[in-house]
Amino acid sequence: MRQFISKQNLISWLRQQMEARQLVAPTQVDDLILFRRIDRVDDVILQFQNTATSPKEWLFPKTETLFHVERKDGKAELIPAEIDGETVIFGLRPCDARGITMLDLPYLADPADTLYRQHRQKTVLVGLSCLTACPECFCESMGSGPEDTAALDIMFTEVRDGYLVQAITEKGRSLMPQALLSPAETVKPPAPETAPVPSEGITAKMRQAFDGPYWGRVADRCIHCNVCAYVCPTCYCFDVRDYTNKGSVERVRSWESCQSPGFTKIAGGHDPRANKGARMRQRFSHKLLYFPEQFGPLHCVGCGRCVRACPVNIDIREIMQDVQRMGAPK
Amino acid sequence: MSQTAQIRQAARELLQGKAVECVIGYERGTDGVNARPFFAYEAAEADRLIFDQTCTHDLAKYLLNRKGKSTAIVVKPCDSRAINLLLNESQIQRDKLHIIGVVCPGVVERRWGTPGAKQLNACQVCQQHTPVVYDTLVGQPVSEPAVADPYPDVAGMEAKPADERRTFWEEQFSRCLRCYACRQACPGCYCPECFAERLDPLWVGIRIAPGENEVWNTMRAFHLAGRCIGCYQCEQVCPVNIRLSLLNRKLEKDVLGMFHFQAGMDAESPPPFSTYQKDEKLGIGE
Amino acid sequence: MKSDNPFVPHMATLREAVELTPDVMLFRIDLDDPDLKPDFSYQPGQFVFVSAFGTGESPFGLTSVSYRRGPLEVAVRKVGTVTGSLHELEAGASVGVRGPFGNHFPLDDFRGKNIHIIGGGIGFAPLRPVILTILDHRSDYEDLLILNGARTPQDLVFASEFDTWAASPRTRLELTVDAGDKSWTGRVALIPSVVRELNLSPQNSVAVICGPPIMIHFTLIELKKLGFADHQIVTTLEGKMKCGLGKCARCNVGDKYVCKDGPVFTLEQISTLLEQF
Amino acid sequence: MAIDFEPRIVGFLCNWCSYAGADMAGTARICYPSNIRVIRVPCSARIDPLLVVKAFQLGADGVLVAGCHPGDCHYTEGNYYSRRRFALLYPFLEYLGIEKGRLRLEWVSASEGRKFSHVVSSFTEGLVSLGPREKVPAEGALP
Repeated sequence: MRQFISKQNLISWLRQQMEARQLVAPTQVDDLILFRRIDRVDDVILQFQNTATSPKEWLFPKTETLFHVERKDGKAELIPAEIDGETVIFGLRPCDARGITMLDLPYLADPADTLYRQHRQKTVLVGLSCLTACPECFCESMGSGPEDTAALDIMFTEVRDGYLVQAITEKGRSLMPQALLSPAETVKPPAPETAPVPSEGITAKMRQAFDGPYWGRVADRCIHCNVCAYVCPTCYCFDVRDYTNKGSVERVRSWESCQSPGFTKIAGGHDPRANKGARMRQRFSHKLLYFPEQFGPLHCVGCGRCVRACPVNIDIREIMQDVQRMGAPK
Repeated sequence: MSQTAQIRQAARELLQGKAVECVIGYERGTDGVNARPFFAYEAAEADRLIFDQTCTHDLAKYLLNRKGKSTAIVVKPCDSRAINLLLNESQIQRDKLHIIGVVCPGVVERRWGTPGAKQLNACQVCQQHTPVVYDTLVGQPVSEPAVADPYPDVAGMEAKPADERRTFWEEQFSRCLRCYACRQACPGCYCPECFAERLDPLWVGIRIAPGENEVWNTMRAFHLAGRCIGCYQCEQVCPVNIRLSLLNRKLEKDVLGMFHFQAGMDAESPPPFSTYQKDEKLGIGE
Repeated sequence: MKSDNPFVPHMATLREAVELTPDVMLFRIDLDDPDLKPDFSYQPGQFVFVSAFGTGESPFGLTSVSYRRGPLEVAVRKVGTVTGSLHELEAGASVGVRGPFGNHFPLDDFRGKNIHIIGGGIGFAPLRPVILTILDHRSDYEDLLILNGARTPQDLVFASEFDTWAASPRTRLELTVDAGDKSWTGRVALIPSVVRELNLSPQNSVAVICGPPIMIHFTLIELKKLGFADHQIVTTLEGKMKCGLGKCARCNVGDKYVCKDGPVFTLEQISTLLEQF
Repeated sequence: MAIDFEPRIVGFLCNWCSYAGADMAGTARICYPSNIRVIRVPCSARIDPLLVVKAFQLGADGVLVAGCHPGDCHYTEGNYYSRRRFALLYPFLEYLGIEKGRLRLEWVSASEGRKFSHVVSSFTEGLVSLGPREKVPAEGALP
């Protein structure tokens, strides 16, 4: 059932959340809007299109300690990291929330990634549905949409003077005191339409397009930075190494990207994917071919961040169009 | 004839006559507004080339992937300095290159989907509107304006109290994702193994955290001291808008002041760190 | 309490480090937790991650066999930072072990067949458990050919066991090196040309190959020429791995992960992967 | 200012002059503060600015680089290069908010035990008055 919360009550609800647990929400940092830990409710931004980087870092941090080594009586003991404290992420766009369901697929598969599972269990996901579509967004073609509630515990939709509230899960309901709510009288505003991309049947077409000069041509202009992977709400590759500091040892993992030159290089120097075109193809094959074959959905939610952030305009929408066309009988 | 038309004509002739295998230039990107790099291999592709104020990329970077292959390239004045830099450092061969130099009035900040309204900071104080090296020149050379203060941004930063500067940089570096886009876009960054990826010794840990980020960002800039040609790419490509040009331009300013050197103005002058004068007074160790 | 975090290794102790070649050490490792030992079983072809705390961890194919109940054994060639740190360790040192991971050589399918074991350099090491299993259950298998090649005679791994193997029934041992020395009276040839020269018969046979990518590449060509079908050729893929769990996506090739779905593949399986690794 | 503050100094000393100079200070029983941790390097030109920045990152309060006097380099010209490099590094670190007094390049010859002692003493004093360097946290609160 939909209910209504006034803007004022929403602010006080956010304040309550901030006091009870870690509150993460979009906030202005110079000319960027980023998800940050909120210390003053006034810093929360309620009107924005989407953040520059995805909220995945709050469940899959850029850098995270897996365990640290403690020496006791000359014996080493490994102390696994534990996630303590609860977090509320407020202001998730539906595409980004769907991105979290994508992280779930590999990370929660048996054996579950313990830290990710803990983050997930201790985080409440609060969405804010989109009233306008970003020009580079294509969520509806990727199985999501401006009102998609996948992975969300609570969803807010802005209306006049306040927000419609939809508590989706038990976790969400328990966090939403009825006292702040009233019956919804306003009708839900119409959802915006996003520009379509031809995602239908893309997996089969990717298979057909696998060989051929196309990927090399696209890779010509790729500078092989990691921007696309790091702004993406679904990319989940990581690197693991030991970190030592003044005698203490910990094992950490950090984000990594299939576009970085050393990604597949093994000790001894052999790199099975040394070629630029093959690296480029790996990114799109993973998103549109391998991941769907392994887990079902396409590995993209259509948030459009990579489209906007790519320094050289490598545009997944254009790639999908090209691949669809390549697969077509001549 | 417009600059775009001149570039297309030059490219078409070069490709038709098989003078080069490839012309690196710009084409329109998928937002319909901004330019993106484009590699034309056939004469028929020449008509996709464009030039306007959204052509921000420094294409000289791509020459590092085309060593030994005959290539024509469209360069703005700052990019032409990158070519000199790479020639000076023996990274590319002049005889394999055909340089299509473009007289450039300055380019605008890249904004997705909308024409950038603001000229890049570097362009606002630019004193080099004609390429320093070219085979074909597109546009009429202009007389260079006298810029009274070419480093207002750096001077502004220098004037701040130390703790304010510290806080500023700490915040800036804390944002860094270590995506290395700044490095990948930079024509001066071409080490086969970057210090940031060196494992033994491990200079920069894999933690994407403030301390490591500071080492990365400051050393990236310092490795370009006396080499940065001011194309502004690092800052343009940064997904979290770190003010990297403030670092590079500080070094550029000091290199100019101390050693009277500007990178890439020619392909012969020794860069400041590979030469010295016995009696120079630099204010240290004296 | 034992953590269920799959990234936390079991603590283990290096029992012994034996020099196999100038740059390869064989490490014998015991798990510290006595309750864990009985449950820690593994198959030929599976691998473990061994940690040198402070440097990191790397995957190594197990060279021991589980049913002998001895320590875990891995052969480590010094090529990078982790292997470099491991080579510095002395007996008694603490290490970490995660695993076993990956699939294994299909020894059940090998029963009743002639087996050609072809290994190059350090790539021969993970084939040792296959040899041991066959020799320990000799009647289950037909003829066994062991072809071990290396750059120089000093680089042949497990040389101390050659005599035992060669003396086993219906077993033939062939050694080859890229460059011999004064004392070397054996074969000087590259593995693919030895395969051609030996004229291996595909009749009721399987070929098991492990080695550097270039050796695998050319050996496959020779085997195909000799009439081996794709399903008769079993090899291993090598990929950069960080987790062993199919999560970090470093070893992703096509819709497979080398760490989880491999490292052992038949050529038939590999040919369905889109990408050539 | 904290009276108890004992600054930690990383000292990179050239093998041919300054390290011998420090040795000279020792054999001549000239006192200097024990705040310095000496690292012997072949030449002052060996010091990549990365080593300096890394030392600061790992918690050094000050970094001293000492080499042969100009003209006396064992490798003929190494110190001329370091002079240029550090001339540029000084203002750069200052620009980043690392106070000027935390980095020092000095020429100390093998016979200048007294100078070495003086350099370390005055450097330490300067660092004491600057106070501890606020360490950049390894793990920031910011994402």
